[in-house]
Parts: sequence; structure tokens; C-alpha cells
Amino acid sequence: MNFDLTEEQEMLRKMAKDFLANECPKKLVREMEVDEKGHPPELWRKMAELGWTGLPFPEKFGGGGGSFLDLSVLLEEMGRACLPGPFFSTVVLGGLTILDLGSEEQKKSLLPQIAQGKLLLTLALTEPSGSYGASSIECRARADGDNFVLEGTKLFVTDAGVADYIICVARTADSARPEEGLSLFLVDAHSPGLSCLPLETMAGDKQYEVAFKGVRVPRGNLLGELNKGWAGVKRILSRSAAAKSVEMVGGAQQVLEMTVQYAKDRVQFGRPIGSFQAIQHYCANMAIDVDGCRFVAYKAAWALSEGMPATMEVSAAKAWVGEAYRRLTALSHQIHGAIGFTKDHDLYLYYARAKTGETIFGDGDFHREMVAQGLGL
Amino acid sequence: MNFDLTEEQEMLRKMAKDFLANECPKKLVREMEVDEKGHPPELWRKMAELGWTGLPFPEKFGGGGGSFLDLSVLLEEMGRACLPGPFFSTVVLGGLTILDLGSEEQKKSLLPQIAQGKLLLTLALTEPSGSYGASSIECRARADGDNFVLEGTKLFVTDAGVADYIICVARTADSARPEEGLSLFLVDAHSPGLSCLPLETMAGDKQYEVAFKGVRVPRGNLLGELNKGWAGVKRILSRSAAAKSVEMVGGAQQVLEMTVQYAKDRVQFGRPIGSFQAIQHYCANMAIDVDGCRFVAYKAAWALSEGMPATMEVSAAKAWVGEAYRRLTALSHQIHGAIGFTKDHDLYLYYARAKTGETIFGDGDFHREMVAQGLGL
Amino acid sequence: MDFAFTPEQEAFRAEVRRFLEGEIKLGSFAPGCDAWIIGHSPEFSRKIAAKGWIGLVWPKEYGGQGKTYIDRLVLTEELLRYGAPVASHWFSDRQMGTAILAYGTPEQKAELLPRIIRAEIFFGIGMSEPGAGSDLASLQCRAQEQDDCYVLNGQKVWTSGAHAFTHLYLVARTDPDAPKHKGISELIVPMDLPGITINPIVDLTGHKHFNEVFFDNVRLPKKYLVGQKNRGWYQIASQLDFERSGIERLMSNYALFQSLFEYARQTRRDGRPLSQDPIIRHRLAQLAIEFEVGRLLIYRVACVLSQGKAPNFEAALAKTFCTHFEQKLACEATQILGHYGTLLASSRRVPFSGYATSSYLFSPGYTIQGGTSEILKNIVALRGLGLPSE
Amino acid sequence: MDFAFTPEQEAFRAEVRRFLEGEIKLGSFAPGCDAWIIGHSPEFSRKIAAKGWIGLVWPKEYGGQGKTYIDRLVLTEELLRYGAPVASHWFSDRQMGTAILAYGTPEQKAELLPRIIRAEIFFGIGMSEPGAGSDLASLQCRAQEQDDCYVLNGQKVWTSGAHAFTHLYLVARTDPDAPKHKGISELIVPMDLPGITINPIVDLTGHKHFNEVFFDNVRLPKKYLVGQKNRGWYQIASQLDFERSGIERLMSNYALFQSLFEYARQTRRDGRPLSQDPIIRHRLAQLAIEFEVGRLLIYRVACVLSQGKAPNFEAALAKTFCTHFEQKLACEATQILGHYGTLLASSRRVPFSGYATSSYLFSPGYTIQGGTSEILKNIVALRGLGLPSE
Repeated sequence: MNFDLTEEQEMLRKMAKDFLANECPKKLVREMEVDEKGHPPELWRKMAELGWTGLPFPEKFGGGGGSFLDLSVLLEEMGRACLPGPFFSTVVLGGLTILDLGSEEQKKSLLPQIAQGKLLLTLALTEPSGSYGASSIECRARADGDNFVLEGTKLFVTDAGVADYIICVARTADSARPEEGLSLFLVDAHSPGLSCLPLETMAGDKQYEVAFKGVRVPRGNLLGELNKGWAGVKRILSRSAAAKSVEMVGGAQQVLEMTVQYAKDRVQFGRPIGSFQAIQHYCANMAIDVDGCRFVAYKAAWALSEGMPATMEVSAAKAWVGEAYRRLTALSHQIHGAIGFTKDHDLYLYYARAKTGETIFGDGDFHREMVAQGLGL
Repeated sequence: MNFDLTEEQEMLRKMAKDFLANECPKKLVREMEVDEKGHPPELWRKMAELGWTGLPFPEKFGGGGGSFLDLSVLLEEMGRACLPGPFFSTVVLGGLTILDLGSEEQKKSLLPQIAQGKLLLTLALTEPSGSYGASSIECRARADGDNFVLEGTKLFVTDAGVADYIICVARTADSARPEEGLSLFLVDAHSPGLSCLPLETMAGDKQYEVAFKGVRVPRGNLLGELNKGWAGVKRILSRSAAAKSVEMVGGAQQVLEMTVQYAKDRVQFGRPIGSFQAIQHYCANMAIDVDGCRFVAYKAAWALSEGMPATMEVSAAKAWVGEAYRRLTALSHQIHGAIGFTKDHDLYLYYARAKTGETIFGDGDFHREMVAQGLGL
Repeated sequence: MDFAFTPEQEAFRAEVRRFLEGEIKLGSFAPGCDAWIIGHSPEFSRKIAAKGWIGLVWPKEYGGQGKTYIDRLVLTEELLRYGAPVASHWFSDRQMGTAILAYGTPEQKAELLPRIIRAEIFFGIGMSEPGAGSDLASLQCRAQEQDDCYVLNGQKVWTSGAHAFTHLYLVARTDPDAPKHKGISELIVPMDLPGITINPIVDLTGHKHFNEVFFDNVRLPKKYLVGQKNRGWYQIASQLDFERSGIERLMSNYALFQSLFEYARQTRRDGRPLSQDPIIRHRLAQLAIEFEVGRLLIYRVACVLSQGKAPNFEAALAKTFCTHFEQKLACEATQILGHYGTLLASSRRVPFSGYATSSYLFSPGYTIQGGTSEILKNIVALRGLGLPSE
Repeated sequence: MDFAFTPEQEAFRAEVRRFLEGEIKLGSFAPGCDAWIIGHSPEFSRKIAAKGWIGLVWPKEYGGQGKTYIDRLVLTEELLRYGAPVASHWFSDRQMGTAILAYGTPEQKAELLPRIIRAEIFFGIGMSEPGAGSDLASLQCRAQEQDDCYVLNGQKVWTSGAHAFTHLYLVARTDPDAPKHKGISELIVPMDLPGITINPIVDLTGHKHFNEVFFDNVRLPKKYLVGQKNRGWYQIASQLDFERSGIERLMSNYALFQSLFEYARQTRRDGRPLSQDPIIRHRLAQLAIEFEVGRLLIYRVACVLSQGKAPNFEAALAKTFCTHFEQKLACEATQILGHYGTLLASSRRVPFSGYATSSYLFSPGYTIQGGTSEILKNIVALRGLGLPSE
């Protein structure tokens, strides 16, 4: 039982924090919200040079051999900095999925490129129903000689506009059980018949509607076993929910710090507002939530890092952190008063991300149901 | 649109408040919690003399010709005083049910006796499932000559130990729809085969398990139409939920007043605790809840008083007031600190009644479902 | 007690509805959220004026209708229900006219009230400053007597719709040496005076209706002082109660409220309508219940007003509850919409005009503007419950 | 980071469980709620002592085991999970022994610690007074030096289990003329001294474990002063952190928590198990999640302690969260039980020993005793976040 990071992780955190404070100021974050690509390639290159894009891959694939927990430390700082760009998509949704499901050949060919920052990826899972159950997958892939042919529409596909490959979850066989007959494909984002239309979101992240119209994918781009993809998708969701949770912890930590600072600085009625008991208690509530979020999120990341099943840990984390982070940004708004009520204020960035983070990879209701199932209810 | 009571109602309220302050001190309330009967007959006699036991019945049945709203004013003050005894059971559950469903003959024979304080009644509805749906009624009554014969067990029957008559809801015919085939019977509480076993509750109200074993009830004691009882039961539930809501408003009002007084009186850190912002905001939250409860409960009572269907109003009231009253007593405990944490303190009485009130006649979940249905969801 | 409206009031409600539905059909507006704050349309306000619906409760001698505050409640409830663009005249109708009636000179009343009623002039509110938010009495904006003028210097901030108003109702410091509550006055400032600069502030939704307003040696004729010099702090209290007590504190997002229920009935997810999901049903029912409670708290204030009494802590109490409801509505709506609840109004695939997202982004302000919930709870505790101050 | 226990710790846990299950089989106790507060059994405490489980973290020279606070966490978690009657030695083990270790004389350590460890003496806490609750420093109980004694006069209140303890750890005023924080001392009071009267207080559940304790010229030999005279206020702070940081703040009602889930799985209502009711599933899952969050907050404090550091605001933070959870558990449990949730433990038809009702009646105290949530949030804000005091 040890709640501290290792010395190496502390160094990584400090390095990441300093790097992002310099290279990813809020000005850049705002610019990228209206940038078509959503990230500056120069920053991406630097992150690749630092080894971040390969951090969680084994050294034999050109990675840093880091653990999921190491990656989590990085993600927390990215959440604190509101880092724009396809890191999460490429590394968590893309790279870790290939590492998990890919053949030795696929790993060899793709992971080093990801590590070098040369390849961007994303995942196309969600469909118009907007839910995360197996039955929501209606996108179909039928075998046709050496290819599969994809038909369907995916929504809320982050960074699809810049991705080189899109991992697409599609139905390859009909079955009474919706969990059966699903497969994952590594789709070249420039395939004929594939089109991306941007969605506009409050957090300014780059989400897309991706339409597959007769998109041909070579058999060799099947990721994992045919028709047995759902178990892999569940692992993707688990990793992603945990990763998003630690990312949100970074945001929550930053919101707490900026709010406490504001409460110390802002004077009304001749005294800092942080000397009023109502404000003190709000801040205390925020501190309680930040600590709770941190521990529950890191426990999930740790469990995954240790190769445990971690379903319960992840769902507890995502359900709790999503709602607590949102609650916390709302409290921060109340403490900031009017000054926080402009797009120019950093709080906006966190407030919007908290809402997005609450939803993506399953909201509180979704994960409470997972927990209920885990408890045998 | 008028949120004020009439002058007559204000007089009734004042009279009731003064009377109960004198005749029903908390010492009596506590004594009655451990008294087998649960009320002092002398007090009952006085209330009858004041016309309370007949208040909502037409004058031709010996009543006071008051409205349901008039009755509500009385109930609010009874809630404030934590009045023990079978007023609610006799007048709301018993008398108003007879007034609603009874034949002219039944009304003539029973209502004047109730008004004179000579007859105590109650309702036996709930069964071991503890829920309020029609399908929960498994108690059966089969016709046998001039009688019906009752078999079954009712639970949480308030004041069954002192009641002269128990209105029992039973299944008289099988049907695919559980709402069909139910009937109400006016059962002499001293019938052979009827037995009452006391339950012990936190509010010290007198609840019983009532067993019917071959209890014979004359056909003439059928209340309302055979097999079509459910509509009447729904009206009983509606009246009772509204009545319980206004009763809880009285309790909530009293808790607010005593808490504010304590916050003014109790000194810590050299100043009244009510001068601390945290305590001020707790008190403000309580005041908001008391007003909200008052209006939503009285709107329901008013709607019933006006003969409107009022399903939505009643369910909104019961869902809201039940939870708000409980929330409010918990806040009051927090403000009172340790001093409230003894049975000798009046707060205990309200804290326990708030929980009981939240449950009886349907809790928040139950009434939210009613509201959802009413909204066509 | 009587929770019903009179037949006359119901008839009036029907008239308002007919009018608004007619206007929607004519395309004169599309229902929206927060239209009382951001929906500036002098043209539409003139139509409202033509119906006699500005200054409904004001005396007939100034062109008002002399109706009750319950009538006004009926009117405002319908304007909000339909999300009509009433921002231009809203503040004038809600509190400025009333303040002029209470404290204005006969000349001011005669000059200004009929023009407000005819929708010729529109008032905004100039209260907050960078250093004076909850602590309004610490305001620094100066109004210095000079000859026949007050010379204005300083800054206001969070001034809703400043660009769209013809007049600003300003609180400024007229005696810098007096204790802070005793040197404040109320002034009416025509916005076309030289020396006024307006800088828009972009709010979270991307709208620019909040503003900074700068005064640089603005010369304001003395006749624009309202009430007594240096007594502004004491005059303003009742105005704040009007600001806080309206049903716009509950129904800013009525379009969202209504659309959400409709959406839940019609949208299928996981094989059934959303409204059949027990958790969502439960959430929606609770919203409906809280809406009803909030409405009653607001109706109560209207009843107090209609009896000719001043609301006091009741307005603070109602606003606290209702703005909390509005935030909860936005939060629940975005959650029920899931991924769709993160799409901006301008996005493809956005459901019901993006009301949910807009509301989520706009709602943090509800518990801040017009008195923070903390200040309001202080008022309930101190004024309403008589608790001792620190 | 490592959220797992070591194999040795897991083995220890298994040993504790085996022992407790064995005791239950022997009928030495029945699991209950709040057993660490109300479950006084000197006999059972002696069994615990025989296992070496009192003073687990204390130095071996006094008879302790020199184990870590993580080991102690494992032990206390299991004692609470099984609802074992550990009240007699709980306070001694949690904070009194530690206070004596920190501030006691060598003689006190040598005399008292081994006896605590052997369960020969049991300590209660004498802090609160009628006029000194949250404002503990205003306490009035006097300890006046006279010859070789302190003469005690005054009253304590809310003294848990006073009748069942052999000793009271008392905070009393030794200098009435000093500023209030600077005239307080810590004393150990054998309960068999003449002049001590105990009056039980009946709590909401009907139990009598709270007490008033009166001191009437009680002559206490000076050797019972702990630490420095008049420095008690400063000595007590770390003790309070121990008081607040234990997993008993989360698991007082573990018997209820566990029974509730079992009940929901096994009880049918409206044609299905309660656990299949989506609203109830949702409530139960949320309880499980909050329990997990609370547990981690408590584990963190144990980690801090195990590194030899003093917990500070972390204990206040954990207690605030966890006691809130306990109240929520009681509230949700009674609601899920419906009518059955109003039945007392003594009633016919009561489900699972009336844990829910007892807990509902006992839980208001959780956010008050050992530091109210308001005081604790002040600590988090001031000490933890560095916000300015008023």
C-alpha cells in the first residue's frame, strides 16, 4: 500500500508539467480550438522526441517500455494543461489497441511509427445511438475476396481529420447475442469511400462524423480475431475510461489550485473572499473531491498497469471522477463569480472539458450499471 | 392566485396551535410513544368537542362542513405539535373514505359517530411487500352467503389496536389486471379471526400487523362497488399523501423555528453560532425548503379541496416534501450539534417523523414515477 | 388560498399566447433560451408595446395599464415560455420604470415612463465594477458635480446588452469622502453622450452581450439624478428585489426544458425511448417537480407584490432556488443527451438547436448575476430569519 | 503506487478473519453496527490483547508489536467488517497510547502502556463540555494545583462509554487567567477516584453510551499530568488527527452495508428482486463507489502514518467524506427498505437486525462527534489549502 509515485514517475511528472507549461500555454489551447488540425505539428514532434508517443510500448517496438501507470502520470499533466491534439487518440485508443490486439507483424510495422510520432490514429466506435453497448454497433463489414467492405456511420470520432488510420469496430456476422460477430479493422483514413465531417463541440476537441461507404479494407488489416472483437472493445473502453479519469484528475487539480489562488487574491468587503466561511467550505469540498478523484482514478490505472481485470476499479473511477470533476468546475465558477464567465478565462476550458470527460467512454449511469453488475446485483 | 389562508383558516390555525401547545406538550408526546393506546382519551374528547374530528364532513352528517383545505390547516398544526393518536387514521383514512365511497346509509350511521369522537377507524392496505401497487394486494375476500370471508395479512396498519373499524382492501375476484377485482370492506375490529400484533417504529406511532383468518364481514359492510375498489384506493392514497404532506410542513416549520432560535442562542468562539456563514447558509437552505414544501403541499391540498383530479400536484408534493423534510431535519441536527443527539431533545421527534413521513403513502421514487406517468413519459 | 388564475387572467394568457404564436408563424422570432437577456429586438419590443404590455402594472396616467403583478406574471410567464426576444425592454419594465416611479421627479416620470412604455427608449443596468461585485457598495465609478452636470469617470463591467440600450441606469459615487454606503447615487445615462466606450466581453457560449462600459468625462445633466443624492444605496434595495424575483429566474431555459421532455419521448436508445429508461424517467420527473416548486416560490413573490407589499427575503429565496434549478436542468439535459450534449448549436447533428449545450455554458452565470446565491442566502438568514451578522 | 497489500499483510488479514469467525462461532459476539463505540466487552478486548493486537504499532519495549500503520489498518478494517465489540480498548489503542508515547513521562509509559496492551485498563476521552463543543478551547473544567494533586471540578459531556472505562483522558483548565488556548492541560484520571459522578444520556437509538461526567473536588495525583502543564491545546492536535483518521469513520455500519446488498438481492418486490429495480441498482452502485472512494481517503492517511509522518488536513478531509457517506448509507438503506426501514431492532418483522433504523438514528452524530464537518472543512481550507482566516 503506497500512494506515492516512484521517483522516476515524479521526474516524469515534473518534466511534463514544465514542458507543457512552456510549450502549451492557454493561448495555444485556444488557438487550437479553432484550428482545423487541432494541434501544432511542431509540438507533436517535440513530444515524440521526448519519447511520449512511445512511452507505453515495449522497447522492442521502439517504445519507452513504460507502464500504463507511467502513461497515466503523463495524461494527468496533459489534463492539467488542456493539451490539444491527438495524443489520447493515437496512443491510448490507437497504439495500446494495436499492442493489445495486433499481430506481431502489425505491432512491428505500426508501433515504432507511432512512437516516432509519424503515425496518427484514432478509434471509430460510437454510432448515432451515442451509447457504448454492443447492440449499438450497426456498422457492417462484409468479406469480399481479400478485402472487407465497410458500410456505416460512426460519430464522435476524435481526431479523425488528422488520423492516418482509423480503428473501426464493425459487425461481421449476425448473431442473437449482440456481443458476438464484431470485429476491429485498421482502416487507412484515406481510403476511397471514407469521409469525415467535423462536429463542433464545446471543448473544441476535434470530433467527426465518419461515413464508410463501401470502404475496402485488406484482410491483413483485421485487428484481432474475426467476429470475436467485443472482448477487445471492452478492454479498449476500460483503458480509455481509466486514462480519461486520470486526465480529468489533472484538470481538477489545476482548477482547485487556480480557485484557491483566486480566493486568496480577490478582495470584497475589505477582505479576501477566501476568508469567508462559505468560500472556505466550497474550497474544502473541492479539495475533498480532488483527492477522492486522484486515488480512485489512480487505483484503476494501477490495476490495469498490473494486468488485473480492473472492471470494477475502472467503472468506480469513471463514474466518480466524471461527476466530481464537473461538480468541481461548477463550484469554481461560483467562487470566481462573474470574472470566470468569459471565454477568455481559463476556467472555461476546464468547465467544458469536464462535461465532455463525464460523457466519453461512459457516464456515471453507464458505469454505475457496470458496478452493479460487478456486485452481482 | 392567493397564497394566504382565509381569515377563518387563520383563526383555526391559531386556535389549533394554541390548543396543541397547551394540551399536547412534548412530554405527552413522549409518554404516548410508549403508551399502548398511543393517545390520551381525554385529549381526543376535547378535540371532538372542538369539532376537529368532524371538521371535513358535511353538516348533515354531523360534521363541520369544512373543506379539505381547512382540514389541512389543522393537520399542519398537528404536524408541528407531533400530535399522537388516531386523528389521521380516523378522519383522513377512515372518515373521508366513508364520505367518498360509502352509501348514504353508511355515511349516516358512521360519520356522526366519528364527528362526535365515538368511533376510531383505520385503513389496512399495505401487505408484506410494503409497496403501494395494486398487484401487492394478496389479501382475499370470498363471498359466502350474506358475508364475505377475509383471509390475509396486512402490515403497517396504524392505530389498528384502538380502531373500532378497519377498512380493509382485499381481492374479491381474479383478473389479468391487478387493478381489477379489488374491494373495500368495513371490518369490525373485534371480529373473530382478526388479530393485531404491534410493530415497533422509530416514530413511536402505533403500527400493527393485522391478520385476517376467516374474518366474516356482512355484505352491508362493503364500501363502494364490488371489484371496482382500486379507483377508490387511489383517491385514498392521493388524499393521504396530500394530508401527510401538509402535516410534514408543520413539522418542518417547527424544526426551522427551533433551529434558528438555537443558532441565535448558542455561543461558541465568543459569538452566536448563527453568525457563522456556514450556519447562516444552512438556515437559509432550510427556509427555502420550508417555503417550497409549504406551497407545493398546499397546492395539492387546495386542488383536492377544489375537487380537481390533482394526481400530479399530490405526487409532486409528496415526493418533494418527504425528501425535503428529511433533509431539513438532518441539517437541523448538524446545527444543533451534540445537544440534539439525545432522545430528550425535541429534534428527535421530528427526525423520526420525517423518515416515517417520507415512506408512508409512497416515497420519492414512487411519486416520481407517478409524475413521469402524468407527463406522458 | 387559491392557486388558480381568474378567468380574466386565463383569457389574458390566451391572448398573449395567440399573439406569440402568431408572431412565430410570421417568422418575427424563433423561440430561444435566455431570450430575455440576449434577445434584443427593438422592433419586437415595439410590438409588445403596441399591445400595451410594457408597464402593465404602472399607473394609467403615464400610459401604463394599472394591472396587477399577477397579470404581469401571466404575461412574463408566456413571454418566457415562448422564448420571445424581449431583452430590449425587459430591465426597464422589470425594475427601472418602477424605480423611476418610486424616486423620480415628476418631470422624469412624465418624460421617461411614456417613452419606456412606447418602447422608444430601453434601459440597461450599470452596477457591477471590476472591484465591486458582491460588494457593490465599494463601487468606484465617480459622478462629480460640476456646474449643471455630473461628470462621470470610471468603469462598469458585466453590463448586459450595453450596446443595445438607449439608456443606462447607473449607480455611481457622488461623495468619495462619505462612508461607502452613503456616497452613492442613482443616475440615468443616455448612451449617446460623448465619452462612453463599450467593449464587449465574450461569454462561455460565444455571445457578446456582456460588456465593459467606460466613462471618460461624460457630462450628464443634473436632471438625470434619480431620487436623493448620496441615498442611492438605500433606494436600490427594492430595485434589487424586483431584479431577483421574476419568473425569468426559473424559465430562462424553458425551451430546453420542453424540448428535453419531447426528445426523451421520441428518441430511442438501446431499443426503447429514452423516457422508458427508469433512471432518465426519474431524473425528468424530479426536474418537473423542482420546476413546480420554483414556480410556486416565484408566484408567491408576485402575490406579495399584488398586495402592494414589497418583497424582501422572499425574492432572494426564490432566486436562489430557481437559478439552482436552471443549472441542474442544464446539467441533467447534457447528461441525458450524452455525446450529443457536447455539441454546439452550430454543429451538424446537434439536437434541438443546441439548447442543452448553450444552457450548460450559460448557466454558471445564473447563480452569480443579480446577486450571488451566497449573498442571497445571507439575506435570507439575516433579513428573513433574523440571524445575527458576524 | 501500489494499492495492494503485501502477502504478509494479506496473511495477517486472514489470521484476523479466522480469529473473528471463530469467535462468532463460539458465540462470543454477534456482528453489529457501531460496535467500536457501543460494544464494550473487556473480556473480548482481553482476547484481542492476547493476540497482541492492542498497541500493534507501538514499540516492543512497552509490549507493542512495532508494526506499521498499514498493518493496523488491516486489523481495524477486519474488526469493523465483523462488527466486533472492541469499544473498551478502541480509544486507548487509537489515540491515548499514542499521546502517552508522545508526551508521557518514562514512568507513565512504563506503567500505562503495558497495561493498555494487556487490556487491563481502558481509556475514554473527556473533551466536550456543555459550553465547549466545536469551540473546545473554551472548556471550563478546572484542575487546580493543590499540594501534590490537581483538584478537578467541573463537567464533561458526550463522554462515550464513561461508565465502562477505567480511565479518562481529560483536558482541563489549569490556568484560568491565561488566554484560553494557553491554560489547558492533559490529564489521566482513574475513574475510581472519589468525587466522580456519571449520568447517562439516552441517544436517539435508546442507547446510553453517552454520558455526563461530573467532577466534584476530585483529587488527582500530579503524576497524572501528561506532557507540559498549560500546553495541552498544542499537544492535543495530533491526537485529534488520530481520532479522525481511522477507518471506523467509514465502516461503523459495515454490517448494514453488507446486509443491504444481500437484502436487495434476495428480497422480491413488485415481482422482481429489489436489486433488479434500476433506481435501487443505481443507488446501491453509487454507495459502493462512494465507499471505495472513502476507503482510499482513509488508506492514504494510514500511508502517511506508515511513513512516520503526521497526518494533518488529510484526516479532517477523510473524516468529512466518510461520515457523510455513513449518513447517506443510513438514509438510502431506510429508503430502500421503505416501511421496513422505520421498524426498530426490537420489532417483529424487522429485517436484518434493524441495522438500517439504528443507523439512521445514530448517524446524525457521525458528522458532529470527533470534530464537526464544519470545523473539519475549516481545517482543510486553512491548514490544507492555506486560505486566510477571517
